[in-house]
Amino acid sequence: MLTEYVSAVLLVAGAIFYLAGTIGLLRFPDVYTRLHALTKADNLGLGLIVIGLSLQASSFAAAGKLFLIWLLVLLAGASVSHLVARAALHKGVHLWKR
Amino acid sequence: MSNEIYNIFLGFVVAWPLLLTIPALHTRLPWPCFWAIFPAAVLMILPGEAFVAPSWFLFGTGLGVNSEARWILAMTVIVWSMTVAVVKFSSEQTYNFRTPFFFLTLAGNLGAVLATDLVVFVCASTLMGYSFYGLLLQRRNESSYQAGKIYLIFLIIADLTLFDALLLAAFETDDLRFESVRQAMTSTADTSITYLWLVLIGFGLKAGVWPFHLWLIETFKYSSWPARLLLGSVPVAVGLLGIVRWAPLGGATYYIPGLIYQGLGIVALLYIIIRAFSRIQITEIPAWTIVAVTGLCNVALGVGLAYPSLWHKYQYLVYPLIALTGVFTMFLSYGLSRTKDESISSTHRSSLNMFKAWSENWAGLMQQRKQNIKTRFVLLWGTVVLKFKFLHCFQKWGIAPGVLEQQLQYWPNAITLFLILVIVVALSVFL
Amino acid sequence: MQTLYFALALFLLLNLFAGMWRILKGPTAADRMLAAQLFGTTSVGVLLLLAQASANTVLHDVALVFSLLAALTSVAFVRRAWLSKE
Amino acid sequence: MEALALLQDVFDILLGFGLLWLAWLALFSLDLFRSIVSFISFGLLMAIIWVRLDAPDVALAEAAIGAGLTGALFLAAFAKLQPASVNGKGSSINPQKQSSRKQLLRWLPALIMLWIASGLTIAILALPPHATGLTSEVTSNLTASGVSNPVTAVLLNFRGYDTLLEIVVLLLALLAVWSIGSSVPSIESEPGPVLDTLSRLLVPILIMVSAYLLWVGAHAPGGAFQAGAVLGAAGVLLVLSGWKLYPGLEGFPLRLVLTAGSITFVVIAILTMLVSGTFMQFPPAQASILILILEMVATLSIGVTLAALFIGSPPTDIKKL
Amino acid sequence: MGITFIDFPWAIALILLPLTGGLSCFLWPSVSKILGLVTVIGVMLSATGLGWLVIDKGVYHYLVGGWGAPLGIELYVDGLSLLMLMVTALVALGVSIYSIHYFELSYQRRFWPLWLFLLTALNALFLSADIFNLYVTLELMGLAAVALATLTGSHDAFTAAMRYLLATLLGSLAFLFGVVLLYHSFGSLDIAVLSERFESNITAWAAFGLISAGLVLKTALFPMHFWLPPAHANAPAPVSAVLSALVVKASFYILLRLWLEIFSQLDTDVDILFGFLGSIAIIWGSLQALRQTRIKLLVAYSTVAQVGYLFLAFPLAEKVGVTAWSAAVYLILSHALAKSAMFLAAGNLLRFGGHDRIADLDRVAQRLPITVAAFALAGVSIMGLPPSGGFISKWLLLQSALVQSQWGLVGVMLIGGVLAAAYIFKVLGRAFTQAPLPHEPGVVPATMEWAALLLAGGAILLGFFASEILAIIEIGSPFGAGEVKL
Amino acid sequence: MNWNAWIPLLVVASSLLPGLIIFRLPEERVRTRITLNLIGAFLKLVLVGWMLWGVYQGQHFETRLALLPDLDLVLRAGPLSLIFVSLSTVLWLVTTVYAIGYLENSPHRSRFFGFFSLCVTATVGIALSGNLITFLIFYELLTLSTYPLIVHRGTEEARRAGQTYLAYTIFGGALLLLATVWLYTLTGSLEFTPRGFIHGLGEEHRTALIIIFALFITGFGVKAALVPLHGWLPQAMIAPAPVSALLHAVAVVKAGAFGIIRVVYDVFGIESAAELGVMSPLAWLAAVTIIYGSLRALFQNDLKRRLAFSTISQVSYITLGVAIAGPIATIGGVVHLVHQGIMKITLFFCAGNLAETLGIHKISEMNGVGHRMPWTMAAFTVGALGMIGVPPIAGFVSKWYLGLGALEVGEGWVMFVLAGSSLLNAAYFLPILHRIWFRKQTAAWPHEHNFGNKETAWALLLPPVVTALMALAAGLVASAPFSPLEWAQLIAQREFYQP
Amino acid sequence: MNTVFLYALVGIGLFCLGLFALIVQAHLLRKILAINIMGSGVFLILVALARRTEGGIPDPVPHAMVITGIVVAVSATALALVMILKVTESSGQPEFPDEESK
Repeated sequence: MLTEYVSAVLLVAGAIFYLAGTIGLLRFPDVYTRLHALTKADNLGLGLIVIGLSLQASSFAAAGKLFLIWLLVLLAGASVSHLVARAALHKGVHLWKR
Repeated sequence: MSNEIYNIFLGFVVAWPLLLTIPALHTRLPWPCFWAIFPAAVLMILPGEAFVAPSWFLFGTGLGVNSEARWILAMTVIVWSMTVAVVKFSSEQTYNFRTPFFFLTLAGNLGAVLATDLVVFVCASTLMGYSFYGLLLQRRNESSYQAGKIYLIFLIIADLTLFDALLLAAFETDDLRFESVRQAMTSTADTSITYLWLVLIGFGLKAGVWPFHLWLIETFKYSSWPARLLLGSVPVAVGLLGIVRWAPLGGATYYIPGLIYQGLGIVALLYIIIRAFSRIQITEIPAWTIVAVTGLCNVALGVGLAYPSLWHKYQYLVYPLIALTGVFTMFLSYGLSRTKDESISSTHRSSLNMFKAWSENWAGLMQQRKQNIKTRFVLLWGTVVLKFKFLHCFQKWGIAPGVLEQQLQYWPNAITLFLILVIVVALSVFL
Repeated sequence: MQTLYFALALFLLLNLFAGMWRILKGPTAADRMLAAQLFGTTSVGVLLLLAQASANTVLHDVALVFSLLAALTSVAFVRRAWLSKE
Repeated sequence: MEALALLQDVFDILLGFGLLWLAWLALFSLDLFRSIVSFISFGLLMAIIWVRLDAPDVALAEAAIGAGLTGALFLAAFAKLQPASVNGKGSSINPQKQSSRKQLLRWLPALIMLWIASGLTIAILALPPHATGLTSEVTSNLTASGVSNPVTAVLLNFRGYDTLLEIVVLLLALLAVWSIGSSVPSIESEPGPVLDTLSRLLVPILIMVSAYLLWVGAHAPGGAFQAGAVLGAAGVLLVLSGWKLYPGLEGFPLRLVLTAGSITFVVIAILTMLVSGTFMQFPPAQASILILILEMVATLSIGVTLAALFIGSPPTDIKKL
Repeated sequence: MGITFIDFPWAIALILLPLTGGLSCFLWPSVSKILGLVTVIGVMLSATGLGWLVIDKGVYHYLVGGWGAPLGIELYVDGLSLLMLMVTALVALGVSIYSIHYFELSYQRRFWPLWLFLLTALNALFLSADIFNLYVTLELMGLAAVALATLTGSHDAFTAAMRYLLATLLGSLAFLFGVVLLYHSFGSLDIAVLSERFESNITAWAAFGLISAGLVLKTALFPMHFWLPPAHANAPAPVSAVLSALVVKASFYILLRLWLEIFSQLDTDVDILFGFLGSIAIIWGSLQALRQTRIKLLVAYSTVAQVGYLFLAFPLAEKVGVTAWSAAVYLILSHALAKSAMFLAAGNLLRFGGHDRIADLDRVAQRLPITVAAFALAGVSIMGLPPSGGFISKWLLLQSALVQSQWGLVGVMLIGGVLAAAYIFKVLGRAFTQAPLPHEPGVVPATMEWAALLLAGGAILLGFFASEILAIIEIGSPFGAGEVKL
Repeated sequence: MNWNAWIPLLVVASSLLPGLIIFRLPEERVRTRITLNLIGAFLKLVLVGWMLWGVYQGQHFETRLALLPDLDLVLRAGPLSLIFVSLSTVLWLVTTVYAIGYLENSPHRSRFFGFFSLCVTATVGIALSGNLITFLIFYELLTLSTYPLIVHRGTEEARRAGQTYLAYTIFGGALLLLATVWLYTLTGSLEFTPRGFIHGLGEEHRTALIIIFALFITGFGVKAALVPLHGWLPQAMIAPAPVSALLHAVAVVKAGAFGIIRVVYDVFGIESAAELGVMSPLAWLAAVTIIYGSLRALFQNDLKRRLAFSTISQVSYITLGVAIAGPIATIGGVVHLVHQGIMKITLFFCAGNLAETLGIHKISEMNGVGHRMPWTMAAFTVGALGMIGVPPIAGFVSKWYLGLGALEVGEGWVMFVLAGSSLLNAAYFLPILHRIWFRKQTAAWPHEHNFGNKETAWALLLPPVVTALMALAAGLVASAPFSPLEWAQLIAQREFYQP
Repeated sequence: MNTVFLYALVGIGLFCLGLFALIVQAHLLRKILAINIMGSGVFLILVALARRTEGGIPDPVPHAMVITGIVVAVSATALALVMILKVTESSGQPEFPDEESK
């Protein structure tokens, strides 16, 4: 029962991080800052959800798969962020200045 | 002489000049001329009657010679021999080049004389008529051509008329020999009147009976003199012979036609007298004489038609009369034709011109008229289009399919149509 | 509990649609691509929640493929679409 | 449970409308790039919908092909289109032209479309709410098919003939693409260390996942297509990271790999015909192993074909012929 | 195994042979020409074998995978499909012989695999008795056709092929939608099962609409023909031949098959619509053909017109089903042979003159007598003049129209025939004229000339074997039994 | 065993096979080509002679091949067939000889002779066909095989003439097809039967039958050049002379006329057709054509065009004879089929000789040509006079029977038509004769070829002379056994008198 | 079972939306997108309706059909994209030339 609650809390937290990422994506002024927001959703949002779900996983393997997904998303997210940022710089997208 | 050989000889008389035509086509020798007449002359003096009618020939018709025909045959031989002699011994060698026509005319003439039935008569007289055209034109100048043309037109009309008469006869009887036709015609009154008129007009045209004499005068004036010698016998005498042979004389009473024919003959005589006193030229005299003679013959024939009994009484005179006419006119022509007079009176010129305008230019006139109509139509359309501008689109309708097709190629249009199809399919299912 | 999963999935979905505004807005292609990236990540989340809700672990495989291929389009974008002159 | 049902319904409705909205964006955005991104998102959403519809096999295929590969294809094409347009108008259609286009041409199709939509709606709604289709037939024959995943059974056994043709379609598309040949060279630059690392890490994983999907396909969602798509994704990733096929392999070996799926299919089909007398009739005992062999080779072929399709231009070996 | 000659699975061979051939050509491009020829000859033999089998034993069923109707896929051969297969094989043979010398080496390698896959698709399509399988074959056929249509590599060809691709994809999708609706209404994909379970309801109607529309689009019935003329005119000659002769017919075949087997139970007036559109297609296509200045476009528009004739059978079949349908099938056969011959001949002319402008044909009648003969003979069939296959079909069509006093259709057929003569002789007339300055002609290999003549001769010969062929059509009575005797 | 069943087919094949072989002969193999042509022609002659003899003795010659399930391809030799077959066979032989001479050293001879043979094949097929569908097949084949001959010269003008020809004939063919199919749907039979096969149809089909008849007449009328449909014929004069000769005398126009004969006699039957009330319109149409064609001919300066319009006029005599619907008129119509053929081919040969030897195409250039080419022109004269109907040439016999036939059934107006037409014929032929024989040569011949001391080549001279003699003979010995007239009488007897 | 019909209707929506775009959009890439979306619509209907089974397990045959369909679609798309490039290359516009001229 406790696991359920913990997991629920984690899931909700994850969802909130997603929300944060989305708000960031919408509100932040330029590509680079938006990248930052995006990673919040990738890393923490999905991370928390994965943890929350793995608490309820039926087997170790299933949980492992969940983590694998998370790792992959992390990897992809990080690399893509880097690539996009590099490409943006390369193309001369200006940094946001207040 | 056995009958067989006699019969064959009969055919040979006609065929011989025809056969001679073939060598004459290339060579221009006058030599066979006498030889061409020779069999006919022999036939003339051979006694007895002959008759030949091979079943395969034409419609099973034939030739024959009897005492009546012998008169005419004699005339023919005489006239032709005279002509040949004149041609042969004249110094004017230019006349010799028409030998084929000479032979053909001769053959036709002989055929017509020896014919025992309508078909052979028609065949032979047509052959004679057309080839005589060749003899008429020996002078080869424009006036002779004109005259020849008039002759030809009369000839054609005459032939057509006779053709119709022939058909009428054939319609009435299967046997087209002169005797049976005459009998058949006397028995059917209404056809026979038509037939009679056709015959009278047809041969009237051929023989130059007044009022169909125009061609006779013209051709006589403009043809060469050997042809003039033949004129009296070839078309005229044969034409008269035709009337005698064809017309149902001595059968039924044709009172009114007979009366008319007599009248015509008298009018002809009167007319010629008036002409003779007015402005006739010396070269035309034989021609007018021929017309006068035919007029006389007409009176006689008219009498015969109106009073069959009279005809029966004097019928034996007819053939010698015709023969005499031919010979007489020949001599007349011969005597007068040595005077060379080419001049043409002004009245004749004008009448000739009128004829020319009618006979030759009408085709041209038609053509011109057609052109006019065409131009007018184009102009009319032009004005209409100018008046109503919207008609322009009709002139451009030809490009419409192209534009439409372009529209169809346009993707949105095409697919929209496609969808409409879907809807229509579905709708038609619903309805 | 299932209700919670669904509610969260719904929430994430709404989130996702909100993120779509960035796709609409741009202004650069990179921004749109980032939104798509978020879209992918969020979808993974949604899928995982749905898997949990329907107790169907097969969906993890779907999520796995999602996460693997999410990178692919971005890489394609960076390497192809965005390198060309605009 | 009321709330749950309500939530589910809301979720479905939201998904549906989101999908429509994305489709609208993809089709009618003024910016072409936005359209493509919307389309990629559309694919992702579509996959979720497949999940909602209890079609995980389809979801897998959609995720791999619809969302991943198709998106990459569009992006690459989009990129190549830019230099190809002579007047450099760029991605978007000139809005002026759009507005100048006759209005009729817009609203008439729209009306028609409404009509069709309503007609089809009526037609769909008229369907009975319950229908079993071929479920019972599939289930009852499942044991004889050699696999326990019904979708795989249908794909490779019951309707294996379709699948054979479909692999040929894929190969044919590649042949066509090669035949047409793309003369626009894709712009390549140094991949950079991060991408390099990414591909080094990701490609093996992708291959492993592909193998996993292939294996799992026999009894659970997955199978040759999904596996092949993932493998293809690996190939695409390799291509994107600047990796090139060893020139010696570009000729016959490559073609052999490309055709291997079809060839194996044909060979096995003929073998089955020789054994059982009927074309593609797998003997139940050997069915599973045969299907596995088939799937393995097909996966390889599909993967390579998809990657080749992404590259677009024929290998030099073909090109120079 | 005890497989005798007659028991040999010819139907399977018809699918596998070209498939394997295509794969082999792709694997060993340097010998693709030989491989291709061998394959096509094999296909020809298989078609003959199948024909023998079917004529001998009647309708042929084959359960692929041994599963049978609702679950698996069935192959089904009756007279109708048999004839389609045979004519496909024949046209394929002609086209293949022609292609040996038509393509340059690099194009040979592209052409053969695509062509053999197209042949696979066609054979599979005619053999199939499963609507989803039909969809797959349709797609296979469509993609192969589009790919082949681009082989000339010209700008026009690509634009045309693009349009063609979109049209064919759209058509397939509409068809698929119909398949979906049918499946979900009646729970089967097999045509025979469907026809048993079919009942007229709103979903069936929608399916019918979608399927008809999709197939009509693919068959290029007016006004859906927009894609056809440019695509067929800009493709290489052998490809144009196949496209016009077979590919267009394949979709019509499906339409016919489904109409007869399934949708005959719907009470519709669509047949009248089809007849109407077909009539317009005849007139429109012929007029357009008459307007063209290029031979290949002319021939392509002629296909538009001829497709119109096919659709005339729909309204006519109401009372005299068998006659009208036989006429349509006969027209398919004769048109396939004639039109392919015509395109091949046009290809020869193009190669000879370096262009295909009709006005500058420069005495080809003398230089390429065989080609012109092929064109003329094919033209005879297209015009529907005796003695040719076209004549027989026109005869039957007219007969069925007259029996029902369908005067409008009668008029259209006659006008169509006259217009066809007009456009064909527009070309032939020019073939005899001489340009003032003869140019340097291209060399046309004899095989190319004779291939065209072979096909054209086939079209003419069809006119002499009508009773035999009509008997074959009746095998399995695809048009339903019981016919009002004329 | 039964050879008689194969002879009609052999007759057809005897020109088809040489034709097909000739197509593939190289241009320079003149000798082979000539041999092939002549062998074919003689073989056909022998076979036709055999059939003539056989039919005379009451044998049956019939080839029957299956075409459609209920329709056969039937070739059958009856009296009517034979009269046309004999005509085309004899004239083919003559024309072949002529064409060999005419086309000497001209290009594309293989093609020419190939199509020439096909053309004759088609004509013979038309003549022998025993039912409507066979007729239709050969009829269209004729259209197709004549086209290359018309455009043979390859000039733009020729092409246009060819297009016109096709526009007309294809249109006509379409109507024929319609009529045939329609008739088939009504009667279920297409077999030519003496006195027709439509008796059984009830009164309700009356309108349909009238329309069918009109369609048939329109369809055949195109080739027979009935008046509003004659436009192609003068244009087709652009073809080489042997082609024009064949076109006018034997093949095309005759096919049309023969079609009308067939339809009236063997499809509808005289009685049924008369009951339908379609005969007098047909007769009027023919009459109008006769007069119109003659009138148009008057205006032509081009010799071949004048002859063409003459053909328009003359061929309608055949139609007229049929339409008068009496036994005697039938004889006239049928016999004119042959007579017109012989005479017209003579005229065209002569026109060809003029063109080939002296380069003369216009009538205005013909002054005095009779001295340069007496034999040719003699033949021409015979032909022309025959056309006018001058006795005793063949044309006279036809007109004779036509006129009699008209009188027999009380259609007196026909006499005027005949007379008018003869007059017009004379009006356009006699000036030509006048020019040839009596005018002096006014200018040098446009394009003279030298043939030594001969007027022209033997191969060119012989055919017209032979046909002219034939025309003469046909008239002179009209009542001989096996003459055209005798055959025509046989046909009329079969149509009218036999039970 | 409202979900079934909901998604089926969404499928219809997609189909029609795609069709509409196919008509009105000139850009070839959009036409291809439209075809893809139409295809998705049809697949959606196919799969959605497959869930009408009572036992809970959806009908697997449509799933297999959709997978086949997806592969066909991706093949067609790849081909179409290459062809767009070719068309654009030669005409300078990723549109049909005649529509360009409008």
